[in-house]
Amino acid sequence: MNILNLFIIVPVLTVCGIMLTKDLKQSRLVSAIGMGVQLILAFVLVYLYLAERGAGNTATMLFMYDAVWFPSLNIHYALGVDGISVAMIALTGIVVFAGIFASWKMEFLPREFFISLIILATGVYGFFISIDLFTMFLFYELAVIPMYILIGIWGTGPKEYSAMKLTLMLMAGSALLLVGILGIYFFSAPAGSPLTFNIMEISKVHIPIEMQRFLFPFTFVGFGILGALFPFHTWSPDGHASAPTAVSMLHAGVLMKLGGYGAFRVAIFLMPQAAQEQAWIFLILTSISVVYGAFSAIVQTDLKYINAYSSVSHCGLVLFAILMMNQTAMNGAIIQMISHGLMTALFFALIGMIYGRTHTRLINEMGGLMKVIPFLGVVYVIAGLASLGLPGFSGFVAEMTIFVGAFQHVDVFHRVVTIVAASSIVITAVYILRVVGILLFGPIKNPHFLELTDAKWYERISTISLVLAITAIGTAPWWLSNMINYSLAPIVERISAVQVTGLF
Amino acid sequence: MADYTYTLLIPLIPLFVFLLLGLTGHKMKPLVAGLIGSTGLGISAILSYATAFKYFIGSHVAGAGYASIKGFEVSWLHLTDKLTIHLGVLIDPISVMMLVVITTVSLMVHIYSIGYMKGDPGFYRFFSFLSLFSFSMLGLVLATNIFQMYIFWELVGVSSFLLIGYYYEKPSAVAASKKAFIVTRFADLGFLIGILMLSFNTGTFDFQTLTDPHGPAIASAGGAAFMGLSVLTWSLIFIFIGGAGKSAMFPFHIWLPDAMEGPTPVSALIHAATMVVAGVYLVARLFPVYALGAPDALMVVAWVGGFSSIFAAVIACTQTDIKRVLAFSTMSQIGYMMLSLGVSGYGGEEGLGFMASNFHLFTHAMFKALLFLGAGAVIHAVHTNEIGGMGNLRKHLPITHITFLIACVTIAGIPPFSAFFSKDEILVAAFHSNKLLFAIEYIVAGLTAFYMFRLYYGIFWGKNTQYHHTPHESPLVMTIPLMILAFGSVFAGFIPFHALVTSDGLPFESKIDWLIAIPSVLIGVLGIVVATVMYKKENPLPDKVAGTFKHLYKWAYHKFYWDEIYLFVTRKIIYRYISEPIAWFDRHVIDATMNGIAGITQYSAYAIKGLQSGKLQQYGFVFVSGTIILVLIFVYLV
Amino acid sequence: MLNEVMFYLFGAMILTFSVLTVTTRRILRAAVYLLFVLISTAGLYFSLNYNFLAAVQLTVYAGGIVVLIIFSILLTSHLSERAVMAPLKQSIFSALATLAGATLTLMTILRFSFVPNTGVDPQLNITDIGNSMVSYNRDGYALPFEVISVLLLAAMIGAIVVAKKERKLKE
Amino acid sequence: MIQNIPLSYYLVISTFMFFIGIYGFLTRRNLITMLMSIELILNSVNINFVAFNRYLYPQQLQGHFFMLIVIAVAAAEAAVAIAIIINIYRNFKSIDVENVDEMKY
Repeated sequence: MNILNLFIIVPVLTVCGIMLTKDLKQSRLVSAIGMGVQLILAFVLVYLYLAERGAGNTATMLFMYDAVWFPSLNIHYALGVDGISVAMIALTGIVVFAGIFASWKMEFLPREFFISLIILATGVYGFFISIDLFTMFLFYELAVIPMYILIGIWGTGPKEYSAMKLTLMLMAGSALLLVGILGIYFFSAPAGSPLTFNIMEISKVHIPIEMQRFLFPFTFVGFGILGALFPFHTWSPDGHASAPTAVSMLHAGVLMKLGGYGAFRVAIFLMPQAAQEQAWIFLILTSISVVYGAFSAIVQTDLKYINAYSSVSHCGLVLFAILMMNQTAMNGAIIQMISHGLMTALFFALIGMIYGRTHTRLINEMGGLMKVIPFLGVVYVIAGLASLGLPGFSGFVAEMTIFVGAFQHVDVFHRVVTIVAASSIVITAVYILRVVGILLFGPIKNPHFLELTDAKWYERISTISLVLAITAIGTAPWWLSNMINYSLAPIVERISAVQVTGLF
Repeated sequence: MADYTYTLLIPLIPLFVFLLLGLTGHKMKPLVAGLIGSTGLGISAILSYATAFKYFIGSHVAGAGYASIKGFEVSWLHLTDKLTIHLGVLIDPISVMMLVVITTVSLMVHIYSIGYMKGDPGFYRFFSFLSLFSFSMLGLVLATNIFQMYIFWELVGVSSFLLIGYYYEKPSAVAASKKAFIVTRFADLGFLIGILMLSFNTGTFDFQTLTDPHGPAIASAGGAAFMGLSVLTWSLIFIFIGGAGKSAMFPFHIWLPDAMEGPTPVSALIHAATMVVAGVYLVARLFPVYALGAPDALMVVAWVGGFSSIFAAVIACTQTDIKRVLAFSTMSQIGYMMLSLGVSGYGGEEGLGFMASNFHLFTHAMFKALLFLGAGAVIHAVHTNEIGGMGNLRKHLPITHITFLIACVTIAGIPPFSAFFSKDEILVAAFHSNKLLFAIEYIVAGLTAFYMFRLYYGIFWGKNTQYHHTPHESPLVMTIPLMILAFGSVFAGFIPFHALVTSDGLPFESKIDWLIAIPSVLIGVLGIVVATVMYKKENPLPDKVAGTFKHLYKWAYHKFYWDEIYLFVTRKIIYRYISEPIAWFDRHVIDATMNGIAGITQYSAYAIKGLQSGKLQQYGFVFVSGTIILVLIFVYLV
Repeated sequence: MLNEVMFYLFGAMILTFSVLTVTTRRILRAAVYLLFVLISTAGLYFSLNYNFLAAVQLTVYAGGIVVLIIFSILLTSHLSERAVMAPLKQSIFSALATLAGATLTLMTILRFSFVPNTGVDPQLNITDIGNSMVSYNRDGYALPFEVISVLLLAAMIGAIVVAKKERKLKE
Repeated sequence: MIQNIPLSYYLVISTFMFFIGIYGFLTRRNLITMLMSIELILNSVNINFVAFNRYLYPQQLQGHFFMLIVIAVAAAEAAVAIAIIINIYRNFKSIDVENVDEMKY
């Protein structure tokens, strides 16, 4: 039994289990157990992976599994992981686990909620473990579609509008992506050999440069929409603001990473020449994303909007770093994905918990919460500090790796965009401290807040697991970084093997 | 070479204390928490003294100079082939000196706080933050490479943020903490860019490699030029921006006076003795690079330092909040140190300024911490910061009075108190380098003596103020640290710094240049005399003087309107003219475009749906005509 | 000769009454004209020597469907009612489309010369038709017969269900 | 016998009948008359089947059975259609096709 199959089987079993349950108590228990098992599996996978590497296994992809499921188009259910996907799977495990606990009190249609949530998680897991483009795309869709239901039914505010907007924009991304993937499929096979969707097979050949020029923007923008690439990011604030807590967590924490991961694994890895040529366009867009998101976050008044814009900024940094296309920056991008996934999930969890108590998300109506809900307050401050890149937390490691990597380019253009992107650390500090200052500190504005109670046990599990992960990466980054670096090396080698004289 | 691995414990013990108090402190009795904090720091202090003794005396071979030793180092994060972030401890003269300064002041502040913070509901929180700060600061000075320094630099910033905002229910404290963090963060961006440039060009973060006079950093001095300055110079200027931010140099000084919103022991520890001199330490740490590789950058340091010192001194003369006076005094004194570094050369006698700067840093830590703790005792007694609410306290607070007086005399540079020696060295260094800066420092020396004695008279002499309840002397737990620091202030000047802390590790001979020292003492005395005349008894003279220099007074009182400029930039420009338009743009242009696309789709859908009228005969007609046309096309035309 | 006369007669009747069916303003008359059309068609079948078909045409169409239609007319309209005619524009466009279609079809038909199979003049009797209708051999039509019977059953049930008055929900 | 009358004559008649039926379908407003138009159309098709059978394949029976099936379908269709019409009449108090356009969009 290949361990990777379990990542699909366990959620499916969990979904079946939830179907048999009757009420909230049972379904959340089943979900928690299922996702707990999944989390343990993720850690087992990390362990097994490191053990394999330690034993000297140098294959690019480990734990390969391959089964044909649509022979006439040569579509395979092909699985395999390298250090990058292992890291992303661990991230997913933690976030989903925390998400289940964050929705512990989901009174309205609990079974359906947990089922949708876990289907979403299945899609994400499947995306990270598959190495067949078509299967990857299938899981990608599987992850995106439940979002519509989750926001449309369990959301707040203008939920139908937001759900529709989010789904439509992401579907538009999928459409672009499909063009890209099919293009890769048809133009990647050398004459005489059968067409294939397998990434590892495709990476052995070179797609003709003309096709790359055409397909790269489709693929990159397709994934970029999910990664909140400027100017295709506007689904993110509305979607996040309307989504229920766990969905925001999963969406910002994990789903947006599909964009970054895909852009990296498919767009850049398979089409390096075009990537080198066109990188400058997207570098400009992403550096705008970074600064623009941060500036927008400064003036927002809704906690979720602030965080959504902050996600735009941080995810912009991910794509920015990927486009720098050297080992260090890409390593930083992966760490940033994980780090942002954890931090933003923590943020959304906290916002959900605070909202559940105060019944408002407008910061102007709140104040002095530190006094009444010290646990949540402290965790919020920790999340904030992590988000603005304080050493000891994961954000710092990620950002510094990115900036050092980005600075390895000697030309003026790259220097300028790097400095522009780096300036976001100041702006981030501004909006984070603004929120913390208004929300937690100062006098209590509403006497009704005096009766609030601090975090319950399940909320503590949810937040503490995330804080631990953030701190673990922040204080001991080397194992993660080395794991990623090992797998990055062949990819970067492939990318830098083609030196194209781009515009810059 | 001696083994210094154990120095690792010096920062780690406060870290452990921080975690212990942070996680379990709320279940402890306050006093226990305070004792745990103080004990932890005490152990660190003892280890620091032991290290200092071992380094300077114990294992030192006479005449060989002081080497820099890596006591411990691990690889933390691998970045590129060349660049790897390490964590470790670096033992060399300045780091050992800083260890002593930090642990001493921190220990005093810990003990003092047990009395000062008594009864505060967040007692354990206060001590855990103090420990966090101590950890970060110790980690900063022990950093083996510039990136480790940056890591702890940020941690120091956040501990400062937490401690300034300690009274988080007070909006002014929250605002001040935010301001401090963001202003220093902005400067840190410069620091980061500087690090990136420096490390990219030299291929290393490591201080030992960087400061090696024959190493790659200094060798790259001649590199490519941008606006007439070499890359190395630019990177060092950027790094200095970071240092200037932390050290509250002009124009990043605005956070420092506001930071006085924090509890007074915090001001003493962070905003007087340790964190604010981090900038000085940073420049000192990279001094060989500055001196040998980029003299232009060093000139920037000197001028920023010099300007800040006189700028702050002028403002200090007009402030009425005693902590703010001390804050500007701190800024002024740090300006001295910066200037001293800026005018220094490398090696031997040339490096006098370097030695003087560190010497002054050392003595300043003692007397400024003393001043702040004394001010804290005063505030503790009268519950106000305003000089107007005080007066004639010398009988109520005898110990505080004496120690405060000692500190004031010290800062005024009167022999044989410690600052006389350190300040004299600075003046000598400046005299040999740049006469204009030298003149500025003379003026600043006079102003310093003046405003310190203005403060002193305002608190302990002057008018008879009626108090709600009679002020009483602080408990022993607060006065003992005062006395210890007073002792330090008096006698620290006799430490032979020129033999211990020098730019190249080799001792040199230095003696007091009386031609410079005597006028400086006279100027100090003059300042004291003027202050005595004006402030010892209540009289109309100060108002008259203020009236004479009305505009200057007003400008200085408003800190030359720098706060307002910053407010203008942040509130108006960044908030109103950048952020809000961007947010508006996002909602009304980008999002509207997306919604517009959706709208167009919907509109076309409505337009097309008109065809679907529900009129059966219309469908029939279209069907028939369509069939006819298709038949026509496929049977006859094709 | 007689055949020819009959053909032209029935052809003329079919066309005339067809036109009348779709143009008369009285709805009941339209039904009667339709009846005439159907009967004339049956006459055509007779002239083709297909007696069985003509009989079926008469019984099912003329006897069954037309009666059904007349019943429904009586149920839904008043006899004095004059049907509302379509607006002129609609009529003209419909006529144009119809004419175009007719022209096109006629052109197609007339351009093609059919070669009639003149060799045999079959004498069909009802037994043969009945046998092949229920036979399941190669030329048998048992399956279509079954299918059509099921369809009729379904239509019958469906018609009943649809036409049935809905029971009031609150009784 | 029948040879005197060409096959095309039957086809011409059925064509005219067919298009008259279509014209009726397109212009009559009364649902029942529209139904009758459809009967005309079906009937014209029947004529074609029968004529083709008689002229081209006289020894076979396909045309017969097609015609029978069409009649059956026509009967079924008429039954259902009239049921629907009656239902519509009940709901709209009219069987004018212009009024029955609720099913749009």
